[in-house]
Amino acid sequence: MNRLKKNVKILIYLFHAVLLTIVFLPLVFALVSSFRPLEDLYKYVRPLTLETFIPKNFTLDAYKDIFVKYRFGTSVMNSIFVAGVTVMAGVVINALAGFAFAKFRFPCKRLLFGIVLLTFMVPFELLSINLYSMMIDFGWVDTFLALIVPSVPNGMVIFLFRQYYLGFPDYLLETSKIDGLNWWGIFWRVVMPNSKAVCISSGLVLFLNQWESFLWPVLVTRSENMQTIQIALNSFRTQYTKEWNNIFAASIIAFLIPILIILPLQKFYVEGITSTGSKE
Amino acid sequence: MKKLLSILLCICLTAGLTACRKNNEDIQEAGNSVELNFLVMPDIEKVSDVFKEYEKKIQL
Amino acid sequence: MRWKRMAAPLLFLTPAMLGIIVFKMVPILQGVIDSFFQYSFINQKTYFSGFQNYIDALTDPIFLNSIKVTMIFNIIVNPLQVLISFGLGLLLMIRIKGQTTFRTIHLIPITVSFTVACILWGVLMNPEQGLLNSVLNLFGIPNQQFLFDKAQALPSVIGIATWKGVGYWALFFISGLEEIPSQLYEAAAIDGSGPWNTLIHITIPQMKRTVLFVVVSDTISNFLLFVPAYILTNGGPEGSTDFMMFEIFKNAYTYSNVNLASSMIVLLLVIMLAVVGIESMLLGGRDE
Amino acid sequence: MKVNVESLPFDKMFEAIEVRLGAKEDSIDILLVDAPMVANYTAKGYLADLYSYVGEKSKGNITETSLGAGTIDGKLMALPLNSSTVNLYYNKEIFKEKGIEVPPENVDERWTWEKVVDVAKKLTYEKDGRQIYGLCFEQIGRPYQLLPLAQSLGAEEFVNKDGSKTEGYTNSEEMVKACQFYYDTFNTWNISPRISADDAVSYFTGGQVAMFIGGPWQIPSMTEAGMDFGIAPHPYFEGGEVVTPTGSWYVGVSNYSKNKEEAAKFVEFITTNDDACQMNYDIGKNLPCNIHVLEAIDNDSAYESFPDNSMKLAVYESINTAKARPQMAGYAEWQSVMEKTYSDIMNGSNPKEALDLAVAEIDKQLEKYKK
Repeated sequence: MNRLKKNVKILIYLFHAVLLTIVFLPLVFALVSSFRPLEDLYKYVRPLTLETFIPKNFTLDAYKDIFVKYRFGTSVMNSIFVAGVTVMAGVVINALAGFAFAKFRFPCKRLLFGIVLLTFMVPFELLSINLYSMMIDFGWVDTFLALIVPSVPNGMVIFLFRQYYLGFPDYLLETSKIDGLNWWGIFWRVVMPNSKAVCISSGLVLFLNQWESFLWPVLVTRSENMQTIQIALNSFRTQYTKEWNNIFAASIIAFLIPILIILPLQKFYVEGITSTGSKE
Repeated sequence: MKKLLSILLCICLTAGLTACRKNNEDIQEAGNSVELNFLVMPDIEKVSDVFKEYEKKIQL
Repeated sequence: MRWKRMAAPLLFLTPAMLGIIVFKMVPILQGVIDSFFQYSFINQKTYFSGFQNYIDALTDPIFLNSIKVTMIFNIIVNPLQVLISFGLGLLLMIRIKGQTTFRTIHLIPITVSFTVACILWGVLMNPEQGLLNSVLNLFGIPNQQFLFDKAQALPSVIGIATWKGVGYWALFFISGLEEIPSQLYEAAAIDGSGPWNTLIHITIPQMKRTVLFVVVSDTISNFLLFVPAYILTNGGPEGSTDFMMFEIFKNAYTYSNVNLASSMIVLLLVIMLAVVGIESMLLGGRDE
Repeated sequence: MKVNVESLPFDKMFEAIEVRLGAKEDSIDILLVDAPMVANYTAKGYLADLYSYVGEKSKGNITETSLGAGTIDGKLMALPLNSSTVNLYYNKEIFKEKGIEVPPENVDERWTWEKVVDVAKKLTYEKDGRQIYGLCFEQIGRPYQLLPLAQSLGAEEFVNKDGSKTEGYTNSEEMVKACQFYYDTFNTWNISPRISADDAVSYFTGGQVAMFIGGPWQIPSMTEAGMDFGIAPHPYFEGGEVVTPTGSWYVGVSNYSKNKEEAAKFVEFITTNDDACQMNYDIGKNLPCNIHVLEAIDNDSAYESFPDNSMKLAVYESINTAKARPQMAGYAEWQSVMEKTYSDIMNGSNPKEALDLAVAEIDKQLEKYKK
């Protein structure tokens, strides 16, 4: 596989180059347009010149505008806070359930796991109508509770943990049981410290689900200071015009933050995710 | 693991606190004066000074 | 002492399962129940209406069109995405300089939310002065209408969904490929089989379970596509991108007809599970 | 007493009302109601009857037509915040460059649509890589802007008497002719850009459009862009009636509000009190419904100078040529389907077929109001 002939190697690099331009085309255009005043947005697009990709009158108005005028900073903080708490609470609660499904024997286990699989299959959008009226009855609308609590229990993450714990060595559990630890102690002292990879990957799944959610925050947030990032992104407009440069500036920030989190943890993320695929 | 646990605890605490603070903020404020929520769009928001006028007028 | 043995599982399970039951099962069951009722605007009362909602939905030409659009979309996009991400996975397996950077770059679309992807591609695909048209002009292709043209709207949405999804599914294929024992390849090399039939006889059979998982998960997410219609096309020229999920959202929130929307949700679920069932039969069936 | 203002973008606000009031939530006390939606929200039980809270004197302060549009079956459901009109704005530089005389400002020499199209064809050309268009509507695809085309051709009603059937009305012969005109501007004569309503005004202020059919609320963005622009009356069809869009935003009290009394008093103040209306006009520059403010504009010399003289034209249009959009229980569904139909026609669908499809879908949606 590695002694490739010269022209095959060139072909592969060419192929990679094409794929990279496709991936980067929208992102670069957004980055460049976020440094341009609104009127220049479409000015340099046709004909395609170098100017299309290098902003002529470079301004930071867009970034200043969104953080000062639209208080975009609060939306970013809201999203980070909501995603952070969801990850923390989600990892612990779903890990416990995953471990129980992997290691314990208890009545109607297949039924409960069937429910977990069903909710893993039935996506969020399908139950948002009734869940929304439930939030009204609980009185949680326009509070962090509505944004966080319903998305903490997650079928897929329980499934991820179960997959991982199926392969967890039993002798480790036996030895700590002999040392007199009860299950709770075993879980915290023995199991969790050794499941760093799956915790990180399911943490990233929870983070991304929460970070990218759009329909649910639209329903349950009311006041401006409760807005999450995806909603703020869509609200930079008056009745008559869309402020595209602000939208681009916010989009850049909206996808930079998850990248900065995923890239360093890329190995764990890939490992954790793909374990669901192969070892089913 | 202790570290992870403690971070988690304080995060959940702050979440609970902000949620309660927000709720009782509304309760105690509604206690003394009526609060009206007006749903508008940006172009009508421009004339919100007119709404302030009314607040002053009522206080008199 | 039976209680002692039950304490641990109970303690471990309750938080998550309680959450799943309350926040997932209850709304699903409520939705199914809602779909058998109707609300009368005249006397402001809700009354049992049997399968009337389902009959209304299945006789509504707009909803039938949205089923057709969703099915066409899935029949094209699922195999297309699986093939491309499988090809991308193979490409990223070839050990060349910069292989890891290429792999990382293909992670980026995963972190770009669907909302942002639609907003950006929407501007790029602007027929009047989008960047995409000026790129096409370089190759002499005249301006295309993309989302504004009845025939091109759905392919454009397929393009956006593929741009966003392919990197994610390629991850699964890469990990599956990495787990194929290398002896198989060495044996094939000794027999002198070329790269093509190595692919057919060794790589693909080994990957059956990963392919099944990717196809099923991809189908589920593609059935629930909602953001492109909501942000970009509003159902597209002449309903050409009017996905079922968008039709459900419109009925629930614009026409405030929650009962009809609930019956549509149940229909969507039934169709989706049927398609997923067929896929697992087709792909899973040939297990040894 | 404190008024919290929650601001949402245009279409998100419509959605929030459907979502929250549909779920009988009390987080909204006062809401903006688009003129033709008054009947729709009343049918869905979203609005409280203001009759017992609003005094006779206050009701006397506002014009007859605007008060009427807020009353459904004798119940006062909403009060008008301001009215609106639409004019023809034109880019003087483009006209000068092509040496064509500009549209006259006087209402008696109002241009017909046929004349506008003829001029627009001459003003559609490519200029250093950018396409200049002769004509562009501001609210592309929205009934507020496009119904007057059919009304100018003689269309009277868009729905039957009890608001339950649009067959034969919304796809009437005049409506098909008007939509054929709308179709031609994009597909046959290619004098209008195929863009969304959100981008329309930035096209005009960016110097890419010669004639712009829009509202006076856009004047601030034109002056900000430093444009050399003029104003002329809204066109009409040759031999047809002169009809301009009207009706703007009403204010209503939510039926689920916990403090209806205070909310109604607040609505009464901002919509009928003379000083409040004057202040609202000074800031927002929207056409007022308050009679005293309208009279002040008429005889106040400050409104002679450009661009404020557009307000005189606005007052004239609102009294003589304005025609409101149809009042019916299912207006939300009607508008949503019509917006989709107009956008399909812009993208090339045959007007007659598109309208027949629209009528079928609307009538199916209207059934739920009869059960």
